[in-house]
Amino acid sequence: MADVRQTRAGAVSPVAHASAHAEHAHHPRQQHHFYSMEQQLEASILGMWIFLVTEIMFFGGLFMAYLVYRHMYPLAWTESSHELNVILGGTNTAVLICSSLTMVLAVRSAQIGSRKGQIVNLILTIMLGSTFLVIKYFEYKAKFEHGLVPGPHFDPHELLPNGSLVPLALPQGSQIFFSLYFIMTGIHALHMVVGIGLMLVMLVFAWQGRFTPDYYNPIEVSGLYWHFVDIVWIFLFPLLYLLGYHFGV
Amino acid sequence: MSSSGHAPITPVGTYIMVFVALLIGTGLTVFAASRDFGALNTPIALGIAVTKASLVCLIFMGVRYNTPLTKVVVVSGLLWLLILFGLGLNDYLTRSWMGVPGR
Amino acid sequence: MSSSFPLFPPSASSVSTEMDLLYLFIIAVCAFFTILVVALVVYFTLKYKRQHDTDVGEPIHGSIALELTWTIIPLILSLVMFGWGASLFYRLSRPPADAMDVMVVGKQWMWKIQHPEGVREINELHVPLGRNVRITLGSEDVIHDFAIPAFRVKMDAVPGKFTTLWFNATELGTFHIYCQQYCGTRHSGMMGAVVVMTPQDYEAWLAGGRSTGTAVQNGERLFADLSCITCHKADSTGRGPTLIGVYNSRVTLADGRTVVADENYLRESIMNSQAKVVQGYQPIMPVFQTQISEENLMQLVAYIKSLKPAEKKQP
Amino acid sequence: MTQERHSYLDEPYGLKAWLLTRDHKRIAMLYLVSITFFFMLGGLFAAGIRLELLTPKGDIWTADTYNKLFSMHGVIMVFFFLVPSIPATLGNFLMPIMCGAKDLAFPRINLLSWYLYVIGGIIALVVLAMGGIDTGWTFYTPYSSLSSNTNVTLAIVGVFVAGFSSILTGFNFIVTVHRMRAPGLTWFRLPLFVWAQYATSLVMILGTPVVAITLTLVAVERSLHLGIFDPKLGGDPVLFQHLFWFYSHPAVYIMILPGMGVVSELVAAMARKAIFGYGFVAASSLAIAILGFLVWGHHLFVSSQSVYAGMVFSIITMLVAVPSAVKTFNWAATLYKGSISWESPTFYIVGFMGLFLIGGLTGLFLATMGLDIALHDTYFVVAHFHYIMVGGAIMAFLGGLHFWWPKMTGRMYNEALAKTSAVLVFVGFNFTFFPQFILGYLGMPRRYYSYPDELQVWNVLSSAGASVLGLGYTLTFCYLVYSLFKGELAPANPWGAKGLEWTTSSPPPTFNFDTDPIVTEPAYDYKPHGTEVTVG
Repeated sequence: MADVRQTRAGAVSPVAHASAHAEHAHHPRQQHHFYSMEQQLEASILGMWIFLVTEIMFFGGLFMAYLVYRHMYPLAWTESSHELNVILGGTNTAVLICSSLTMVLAVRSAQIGSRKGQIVNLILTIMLGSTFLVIKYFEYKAKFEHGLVPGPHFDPHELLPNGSLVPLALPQGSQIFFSLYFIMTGIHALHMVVGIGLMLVMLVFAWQGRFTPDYYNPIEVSGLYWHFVDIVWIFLFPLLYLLGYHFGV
Repeated sequence: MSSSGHAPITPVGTYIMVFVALLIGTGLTVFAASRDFGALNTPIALGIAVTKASLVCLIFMGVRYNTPLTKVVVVSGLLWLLILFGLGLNDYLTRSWMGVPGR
Repeated sequence: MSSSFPLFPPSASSVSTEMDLLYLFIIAVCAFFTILVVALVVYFTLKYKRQHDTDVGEPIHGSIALELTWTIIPLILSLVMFGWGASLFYRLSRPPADAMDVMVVGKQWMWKIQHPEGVREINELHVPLGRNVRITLGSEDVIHDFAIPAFRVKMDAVPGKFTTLWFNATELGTFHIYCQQYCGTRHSGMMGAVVVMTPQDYEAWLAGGRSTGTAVQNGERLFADLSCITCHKADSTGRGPTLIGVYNSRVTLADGRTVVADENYLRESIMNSQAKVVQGYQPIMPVFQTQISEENLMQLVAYIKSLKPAEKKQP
Repeated sequence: MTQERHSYLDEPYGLKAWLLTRDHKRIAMLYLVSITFFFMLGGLFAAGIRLELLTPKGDIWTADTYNKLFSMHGVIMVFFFLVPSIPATLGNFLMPIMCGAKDLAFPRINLLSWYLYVIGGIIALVVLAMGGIDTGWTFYTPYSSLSSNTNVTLAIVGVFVAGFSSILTGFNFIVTVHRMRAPGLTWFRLPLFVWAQYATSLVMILGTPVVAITLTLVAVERSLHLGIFDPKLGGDPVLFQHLFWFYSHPAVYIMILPGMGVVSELVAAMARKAIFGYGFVAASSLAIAILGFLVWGHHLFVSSQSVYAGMVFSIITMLVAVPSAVKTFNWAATLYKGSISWESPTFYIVGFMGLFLIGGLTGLFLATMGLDIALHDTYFVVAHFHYIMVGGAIMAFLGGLHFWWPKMTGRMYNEALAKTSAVLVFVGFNFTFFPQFILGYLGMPRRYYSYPDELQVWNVLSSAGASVLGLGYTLTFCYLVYSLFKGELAPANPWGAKGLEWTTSSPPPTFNFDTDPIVTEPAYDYKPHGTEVTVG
């Protein structure tokens, strides 16, 4: 049996072999299993986009829940939305847009080989990201103070212009709104934390002068992630904060 | 698609223009929310958000310069989101048609 | 069903036979294809057994005609199944108008059953032969599922809403009720029995049971006890809309949408009064979410459903 | 011939080199060991279930223990065995080789995915040690979120982490297929296993995140009271079912599509013949993956979903039957005028075809809305998905394991025992699960701890079959492990099969090929009678 198999071995060979790539001089940052730097770059960008698609679906489940309950409880949605702070939310939107700008500028600095540009822009991005989280903290704090956290202690209060807290009657379904508010913005904030961590790593790499016009995959790919997190907020802001929001009402 | 795989270097001016457009978009959303357009409130807000997101996606994230494959990936991500929403709402929006509870 | 190797449950309702026919039809189609393919595979394997170690198969790469054949035939057959199945499902989803209303509430781990005449029972359901019976299902805790295999009917009891099923028993006897949706420790303890009786026996059974008033009467009492009546008056002078004739009518909500006031709308309006407020009224009604049991809720809805415009008397 | 060659198995040497490896082949072996462990654990729970159901009365376990047994059986078998089974072992091993690449696109992420799987698995074991969960693998709300008092939150964390590992595997495969193919290896020269894995990976990356967030919502509702499914707050428990099945129905295709890919490879190799209708088989994989996302609502026909939504889901479900039928007919047609070897992989594919046919066709019963009223949540459903996931997926997995075992380990197993165990598994499987179809129409509900007396006869038959099935699996395990140490050394191409993996040594060297391959011909290009025999 074994003998028969031995003679069969390699009897059919669908390939011709080539050893063309052995002559190439490898870039020091090229990993062994890639044929070329181009292949490596394309693989990492495609990889990040596919990862972002999973992120879209991850948030997609939440948006689905949002849609269903908004359809069920339109009144609760507008009235609860009114309790969110548009000024802080809007400021945060602007902060994130600024951070997206500094992010692209950091990537662009890598493309043109400016180490200083990378460092400055990455630091700005990290600072803006942190600003977002600080503002978010104050928003959450206010929600806790106003009893807007769902659960056994849900006890909505409203802050009047004179500074006093008065009880507030919110329609049924508003607990679901606030649950979704906390989960959606919470998971978004978690992504911001991850993003800031990523930017710190990029800052170290940039400091070490790792990125050259030939090789800047990590910073480019991290940038894609950062912009994605920004895009999620671009949708969260109008969908959560701006329902039934009217100046002076 | 250039053979190097790298996007051509975009001028800073383009980035600044997109940035300004995004800020204007944000202002516009808040402004639009302060006026009552009835049933159009949500479409207007979403329209602005989609425009802003597309700007970020195409320019900041460089999809404009990317391979067709990347574009397919982005579009299929959105398509699957629509499948989730569409077939899910297919239940919720037709629940009252039958006039029989729970059907 | 005394066979020691039973294949079918008792056939005891008006849809059992059709359900069995549909089942047998699909079995026939599937058996045909299973036998066809398995026979071919076994035949080919025997016939074309490798003779020499260096043999290879003949270079056949495909046939568009064959591909189309085995694309289109399964498509047509499956669409036939869909059509028949959807039609049966649709009919099983629409209770006949003349059906008697039985209320069933699932609770960990028992079925609480209430007849329209007010007689209550637990885990046992007595029904008359040959009458359409409509069951309104509710749940006090988690999802249960009310299933009677002999009648070929089944429906989830979902907390927070009402669901419905109906049947018409055609055989006398006692049949199983199962809970078919996993609901915790004693899920299998939610077995019950449905007893089909002749209409005369059923009346006698009802008369022997202890009734605390019909569902509508109980609902009316609750309507007064919970002070619903102070706002929802017979005319439109109350602080809440009048409920006479509201059932199955179109109501316009505060935000301009219109909904049909079906059982689930009435239910929601009692439990979560501010979710869908009728246009022209203030959202001042208290929330009864934690105060009304599932059974009382069913009685209240039964009462509101019974409020018909008194046109015939007035003229 | 091969024993003097350097292979991925023995260099670099040592435990540390294995645990920090970035070689896809070693990671595949690590996965193989870990999923085998979880398979045995899950099998143990299954034995506990079948033992209890021998008698109508609840007598061996308490009701709570029984509920935990089937819940842990489901969670472990689905999330820790079936989902990673073929993709993470055979897929991990073969995808780069079949693409003519040295490794997957992201070797470190591949290793990370194994570690995530192990962490998820350890969390599942901790949950088990703390008493297990009793929600069933489906985690239906509000039972899971408000009623159960077991460690549901921790179990969800475990499933979440394992899900992440599955996303990483899928994402790695997609990038590999797009960006790592050898020169000349066009899309339509790819082996069908690669097509099937590609389709599977799409499902993994598009579906898994949704179940991850859904289960997170349950965990958050349990621990932080941020309830969105709680009916008392106005939440809709049925929304959970929508979101859950958006992943968990396509997840069935995560389990069966790779099996279909394996069978395509095996049919071609064992018949030494090009797959009949290559294009149709490849396209049907993608069609199944895509249509699989449009049908989840057929799990909700009696869950108070709207009738009209049910009809939409029902008709699309019927459409899924078509690509599955196309595949089956094409496999059968491939055998026509083949040169069919009677070695053990053939036994497994013939078994697979029988079981998969029954499993797939019984899906039609459940997709037919009217009939689903009678069958929903009965043992018919249990039998149906076991025919697909055990009869189909595990049969294909074992067939693939036997087929590629010489390549993966460099050893041959005992052929006679392999055939015996294929027959044992086939017979045992049918005895276990066919009676459950009948029990289902008789109305026996799923997850019942005790049942009416008249249903006993079929349950006894089922439990008896399960013992044969268990024997079959045990036998397979024994001779495969034995072969690792005492098996005959395998030649590079023991089956005389086509495909890049058979052109390299058994087991392959660390970077798969000694020289980078260039592909010049389509897959399964078997030339008749010695026209292209070059002695190697």
